[in-house]
Amino acid sequence: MPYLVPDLHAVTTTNGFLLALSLVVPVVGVLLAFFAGGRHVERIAFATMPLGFAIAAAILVALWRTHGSLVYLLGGWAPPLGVALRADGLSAVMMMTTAMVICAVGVFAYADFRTLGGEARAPLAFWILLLAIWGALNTVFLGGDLFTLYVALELLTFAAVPLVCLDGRAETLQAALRYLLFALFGSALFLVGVTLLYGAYGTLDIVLLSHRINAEPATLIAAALMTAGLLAKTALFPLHLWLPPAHAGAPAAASAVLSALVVKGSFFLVVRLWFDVMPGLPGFAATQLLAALGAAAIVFGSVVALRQERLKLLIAYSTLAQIGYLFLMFPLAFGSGSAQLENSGALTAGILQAVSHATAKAAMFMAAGLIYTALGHDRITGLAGVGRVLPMSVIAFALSGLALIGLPPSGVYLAKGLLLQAAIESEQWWWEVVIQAGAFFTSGYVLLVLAHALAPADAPITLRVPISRIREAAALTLALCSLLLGLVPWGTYLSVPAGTLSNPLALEAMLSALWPIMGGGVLAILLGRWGHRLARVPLREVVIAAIGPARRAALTFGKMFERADGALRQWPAAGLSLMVVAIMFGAAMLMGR
Amino acid sequence: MSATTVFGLCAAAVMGLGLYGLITNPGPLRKILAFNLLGSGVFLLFGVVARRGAAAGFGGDPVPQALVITGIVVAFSATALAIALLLRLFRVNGSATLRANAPGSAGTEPTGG
Amino acid sequence: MNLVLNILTVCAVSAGAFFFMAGTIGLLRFPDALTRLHALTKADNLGLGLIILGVLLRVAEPLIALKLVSVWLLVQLSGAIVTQLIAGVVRQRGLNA
Amino acid sequence: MANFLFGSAAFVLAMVALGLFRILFGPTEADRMMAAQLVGTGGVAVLLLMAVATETPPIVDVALMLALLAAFVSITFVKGAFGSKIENPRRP
Amino acid sequence: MTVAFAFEVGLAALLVAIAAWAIAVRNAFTAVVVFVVYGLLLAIVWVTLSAIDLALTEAAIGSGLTGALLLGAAARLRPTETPSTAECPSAILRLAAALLSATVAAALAAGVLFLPDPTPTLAPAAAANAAATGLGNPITNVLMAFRAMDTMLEKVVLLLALVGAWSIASDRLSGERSDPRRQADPDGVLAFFARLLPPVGIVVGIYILWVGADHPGGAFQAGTILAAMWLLVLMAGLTVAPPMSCRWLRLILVAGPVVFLVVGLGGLWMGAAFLAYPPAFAKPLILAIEVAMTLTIAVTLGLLAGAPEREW
Repeated sequence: MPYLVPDLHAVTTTNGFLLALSLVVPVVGVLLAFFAGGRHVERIAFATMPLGFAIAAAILVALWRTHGSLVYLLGGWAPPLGVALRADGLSAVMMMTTAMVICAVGVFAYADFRTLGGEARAPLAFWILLLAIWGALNTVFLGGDLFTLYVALELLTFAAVPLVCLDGRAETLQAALRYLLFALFGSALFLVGVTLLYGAYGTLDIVLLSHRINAEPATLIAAALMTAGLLAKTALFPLHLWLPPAHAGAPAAASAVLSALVVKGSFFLVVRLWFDVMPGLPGFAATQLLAALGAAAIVFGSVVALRQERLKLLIAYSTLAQIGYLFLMFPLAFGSGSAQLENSGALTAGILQAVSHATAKAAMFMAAGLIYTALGHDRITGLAGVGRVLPMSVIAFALSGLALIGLPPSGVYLAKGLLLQAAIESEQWWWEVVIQAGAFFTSGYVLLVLAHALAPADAPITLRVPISRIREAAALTLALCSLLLGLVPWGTYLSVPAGTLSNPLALEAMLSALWPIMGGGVLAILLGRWGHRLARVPLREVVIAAIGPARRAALTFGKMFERADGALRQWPAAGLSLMVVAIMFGAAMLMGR
Repeated sequence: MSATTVFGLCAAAVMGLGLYGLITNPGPLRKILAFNLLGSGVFLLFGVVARRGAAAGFGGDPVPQALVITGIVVAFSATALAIALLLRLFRVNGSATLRANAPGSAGTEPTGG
Repeated sequence: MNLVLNILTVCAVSAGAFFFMAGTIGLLRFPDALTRLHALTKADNLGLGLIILGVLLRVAEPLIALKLVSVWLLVQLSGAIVTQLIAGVVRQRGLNA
Repeated sequence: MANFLFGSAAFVLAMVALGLFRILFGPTEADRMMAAQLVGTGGVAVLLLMAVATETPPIVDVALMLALLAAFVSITFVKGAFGSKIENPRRP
Repeated sequence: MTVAFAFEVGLAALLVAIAAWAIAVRNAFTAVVVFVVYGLLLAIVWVTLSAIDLALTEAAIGSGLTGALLLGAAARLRPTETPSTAECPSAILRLAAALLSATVAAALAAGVLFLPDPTPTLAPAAAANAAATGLGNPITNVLMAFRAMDTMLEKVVLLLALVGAWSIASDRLSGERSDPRRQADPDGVLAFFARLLPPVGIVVGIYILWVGADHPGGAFQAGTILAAMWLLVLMAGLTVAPPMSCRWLRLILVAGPVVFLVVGLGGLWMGAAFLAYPPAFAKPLILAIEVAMTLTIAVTLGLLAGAPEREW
């Protein structure tokens, strides 16, 4: 419920102090950890985690009891002069997700980033940056002022970038530098928009702006630039040059945070901008454009993911595809009658996708990290037998994969239902096709990995390092969370149209998930890398004769995508894409006026 | 045509130049410099907005001016972090380029652990 | 009295501006780095001194006058130091490299 | 009088701008650094002239700041000029 | 057309020309020198826009610390100066970039021209609420009271940049480490300068901090001056920066935000609001925060700007 009450004269609500605390607690953690150093760092981090989790839970409870939004005026100064923090259903849900993922990652990372003996740089930096990411995300979710949001976004970037290169190798340093520079590019565009909005309306408060804003040229330019800047930070296709190397090269715990949470920060700001600041401004064309980029990201990310040799890169490209899903909700939330974006089932679906992806992707990266640690490599064609030696990790991967495919009762299943319903109601059949096809692609790369991991080993595998059960449990917990998200009573916090959802545990619902899995199997067979695995298939000649031509055609297609990916991830091309995206959004918004 | 308009157009031009440099300059150091130019263009625009809002005996609206100070600090932090990364990359690698190793591959070998 | 001050200011500032011009011409026209350095720093410091003198005449508050004098002293000092150091670099690297 | 002071400021600024051609021509890095030093001195002069022309005393503080930091960048340059000879990157 | 207006137009044209030059020039070192000049001119522009606080900040940061940082990096990276031709984007790409950037710049220019007149402003609101803090500088009011959250977060941003730069730096290795004291000449011109200037700089820094309550100035500008003075002493080799493991160094690095948070939480505890000051003590509290922040900023900026020069 984005800011139901048009509280032009904002006042602090009861329990509003929780909002301030949710920012202060991680920041205090950062400062204390930096000062104390050494072994104290982990202790401080593990003391902060339950506290932050409790605050997020308290905010959920407080919101449930007030049925509105929580507001906190920092320093008692009301906007436009002061800065307000506001929590609505969206922010509360995202905050809870963040708290869960951070805690799980903390448990997972303890083995990797424990301080043994004297103080070491990487552990100290890791825990500080983890807490900083938490504080920055909470600020992003609660901030009611566009400039505060800008600072929070920069905080998020500065915390995320060093996480990429904690190991200090040249490749990760390069990935981190590319990430930083492109993120700065994006945030500069965001800041230009903020400037223009202040110049036009004299306030940066989201609620005040939403009341004052109208389709003036300066506003449209601001909206286009801010959207493009945020998309660059979210790594929506074709602005993804930094994401695969950064997310795949980071240590597993860091990858989990980066992929699950950090990209959601800027995604959330796109939602805030379009739904809360200027719901009437983007218009039909711009929402279609945004979702079209999302659809392209799904196809592109999935196909390139299927072609990867390494598990972590596959997961990174899958993130690219999953980011695409998040943007499919925009045209479906567009009310044709009111000509503005509405807080409807489609928005709920988008947030559900974000939550599901956050939990599932963190679990996937953790599982992949454990597999890498255990085997010493993460070549997909060399995964045979892993299912036997690391069953919990592989199950965690499988469950999070199934959750992403949309097996009931996962959050994605619920989201898919809501999106399909919105598509039918608004008569946008083409998005129905994309939504259905998306699940095929997801199951394609999930099945590819599972087929390798569950295959019998050629030779008995010995683990290089024993893997602790707690770490596997952390991954498994998040995967289970993602798979059971559909059972949460979302209606309390997000708008869910009444009576739309069939029982997710019904047989019919289960069966409906079979189609994408079968389709995904075909995609995986056609596009995946199989190494010598394919040679073991019974009746191999018959199979090869049957699928050979199709696979050759598909591979040509896949190579084309890989080549396009390589070209798009060159810096000048990505920079030009960013400009083009900004200009296209400007033009689309101008058309929709 | 007032002075604020002149500087506003000047800010737009500087931002355009910054964008161009950020896209086309091959060296990371030049990109960082271009980012600083882009940022200063944004700040200049903020300054113009502030100047236009002069009232109540102030020579400019203090809120955007304060925002620029915060923005300058953030931009400096970004520059410092980027240069630290760049110099470290140079020390480790002997070269400082942002080019992905080969088109078609992701350019990096991921690690786990 | 005011008129006299005004005339003095105009003279001092004009003379200062002239020395700035001289410094610039020196910087552009002199043949090598060391002579350019010589022309630039001397002329500029003198020019700034004259301008500050002209400005001092129009300032009533002692604190501001103090600040003006410190500005001039600081610029003198840094000019002298920087000239020495840059000359060192020039000597180390040669005049044209 | 304000007009005269502004005019002088503009003249000094123009002279500084002309001096920038030395950055263009070089040929040495030292020459370029010198031109930057000229802009520092000239900037101080312009600021002081503006301070009296607009009767805004705080501008003098800006000039003071510039004068204080005038040598800073040049010293970095000199350190860099010597330092680069001493240290070489480690190659893999 | 008055003389002042002509001056402003000339200044704007010069600024754009110099920005274009900084982008177009081939040599990285020259580009940095041009950028330093750009920063100096920008300080003058801020003065003409009646933003003295910003002029102070720009003079300190734009041409001072950022310039030094970039110059140091350019000197280090000289060996990589000639990029392979493969790295230079082709003419078509450059043309496309020029067209697209020009389009965006034109859109921005249009945005500037279409800004409403009279402009909405918060200046009256800031003036009306100035009494709550008792400070005369409206910008300090905005930074320390009305939008204190931004300022607090910005300090965390600075700290994170430092953590990031530190986390990737190499540990001190024997043999590779170059002790600046060994290279420096204690009787040289630089050492003389580094003994003479810092006392003056510290006085000016304290003055800028003090005057910031009622006139242009403040913690950030003062901190920058102190940082520059510290760097000067470091560059002259008169002292070495303490290692990051040093306890008091870390205390100073977190002091600013910690004092800020303590005062802010005090406001929450007293029943007012987080980051609210009790009216009777607003001014002393804000000054206390500013003093702590000045120290933090000075040390953080010093470490950040000096980062390329040192092994931590």
